[in-house]
Amino acid sequence: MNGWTVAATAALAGGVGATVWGVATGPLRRRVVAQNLSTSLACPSLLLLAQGYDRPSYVDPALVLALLGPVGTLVFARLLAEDLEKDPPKAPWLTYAASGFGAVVVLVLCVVGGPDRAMGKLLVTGALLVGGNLIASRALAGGIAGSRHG
Amino acid sequence: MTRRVRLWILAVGGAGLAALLVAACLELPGFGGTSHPYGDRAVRASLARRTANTIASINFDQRAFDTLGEMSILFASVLGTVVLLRQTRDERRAKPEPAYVALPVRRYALIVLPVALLTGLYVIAHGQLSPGGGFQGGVVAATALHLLYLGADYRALERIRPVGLYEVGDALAASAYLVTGLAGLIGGAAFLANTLLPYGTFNTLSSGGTVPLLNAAIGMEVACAVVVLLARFLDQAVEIEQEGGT
Amino acid sequence: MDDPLIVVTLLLVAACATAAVAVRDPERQALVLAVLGTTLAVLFTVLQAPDVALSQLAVGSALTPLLLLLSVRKVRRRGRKKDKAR
Amino acid sequence: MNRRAALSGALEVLAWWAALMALWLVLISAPATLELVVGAAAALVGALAAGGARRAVSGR
Repeated sequence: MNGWTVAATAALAGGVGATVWGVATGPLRRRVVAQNLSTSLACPSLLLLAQGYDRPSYVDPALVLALLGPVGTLVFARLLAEDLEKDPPKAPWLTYAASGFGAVVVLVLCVVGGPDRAMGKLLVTGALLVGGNLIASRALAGGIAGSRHG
Repeated sequence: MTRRVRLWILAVGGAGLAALLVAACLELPGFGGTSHPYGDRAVRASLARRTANTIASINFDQRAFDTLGEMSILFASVLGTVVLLRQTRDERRAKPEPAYVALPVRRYALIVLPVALLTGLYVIAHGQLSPGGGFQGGVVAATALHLLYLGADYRALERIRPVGLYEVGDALAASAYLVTGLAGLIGGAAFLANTLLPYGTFNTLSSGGTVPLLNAAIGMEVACAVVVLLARFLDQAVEIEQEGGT
Repeated sequence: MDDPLIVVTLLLVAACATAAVAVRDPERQALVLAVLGTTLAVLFTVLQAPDVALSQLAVGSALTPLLLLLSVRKVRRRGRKKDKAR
Repeated sequence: MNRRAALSGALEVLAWWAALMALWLVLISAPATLELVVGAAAALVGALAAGGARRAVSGR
């Protein structure tokens, strides 16, 4: 264990643990938000783990999660649009906090790693993660209005 | 057979399986131990063929025949889906209604689609160098296309997704895998043997002999198969309706 | 097993998998399954298997929910049709 | 009019190709000739998909 893996453990136990609780209980509007937040908390944990194990290639799973996690939330926003319209999810501060956490982790890793090719990859991952999460939460809060046949 | 007898047979079978599993568990080496007889041999074999990612070497070189079986399973299941979810005589196609999608969400979908496609191709191309490979990259690339359904509507997706072409691509990629295997057989060694091509320089795109070729074939097969699979599901969920319902 | 990281991720996976079984509504189950896929990917990374983690992420984060929800939508539409015809 | 549309379409694909090529250069670890060739081909696929997707969404 080093500082990075300790930070990852804390993020997993606190953050992802809370999203597991949030997705397993409560009304639908809470569950979709928890699903979106699970991406924005697990992806920084994967980046911290890559740094902690000192394996640059472990950044690839984080990159794929940053790409496909928000896409998964869009799937729910699109196909559960009718149910979400009746009871739209509203948790902007939670979303901002989780996105801020991701941004901070990416920036810290960039500063530690120094300017090279790996830093570009980290920045791309961070941009995709933060942008994707904000857009996905927008989509959940009425950004997609579904039709029964669409 | 009565219900009681059936339950008894189930109980006996379950108890036997549980006993076997417990017996096997007691003989397992400890969690996180240092002795890895299979791992050590696999790493040695993969380094001898200059494949940086041992998992790719196992999938496409040491156990390439297993991967052929897995590919056939995917191929057969997609074939079964195509047959089962076809449009039957008492069904008709309804025009899908476009959904309202907010502008930022639509822009996000249009920007991320090519980015995800490129990432999928990157994961396929670097399968023998870093984590990833044909299966993972193929799924990412195929998922990327469906951002058009999520960010716009089904009609837009249908415009850039000629399903017939993807069916042909699926079959072509599956046969490319077979042909590479047969080339190994004709080249004097065995089916799917990695002896034909030079092993190249360690940790470059062309290293590993036939590993990158088989990897690319799997990538194309998986991407096309997922597109065809999702096309059948989307057709059923969005377009096809039972005749005379309304 | 003495690594707290492994213990934490194993507990997360166990909790999420139990929830996936306990939740009955298929739409909510798909949500739990998506989170389960993410936790599983973290577990695989912690156990030094990034290839498997990538497979899990590729399949579990978007493809499985899409297939599940499309099937649910088809079944619902048929149900509505039958109700109307009655 | 038709020629102008074709020209703007080609420019769009070219811009996407350049952006995706830059992304590829960020993703890879060591730029070798083969890497660049494969990257150029992959970026072309992505750029064509981007142009096609944009047209499929707007052309209704």
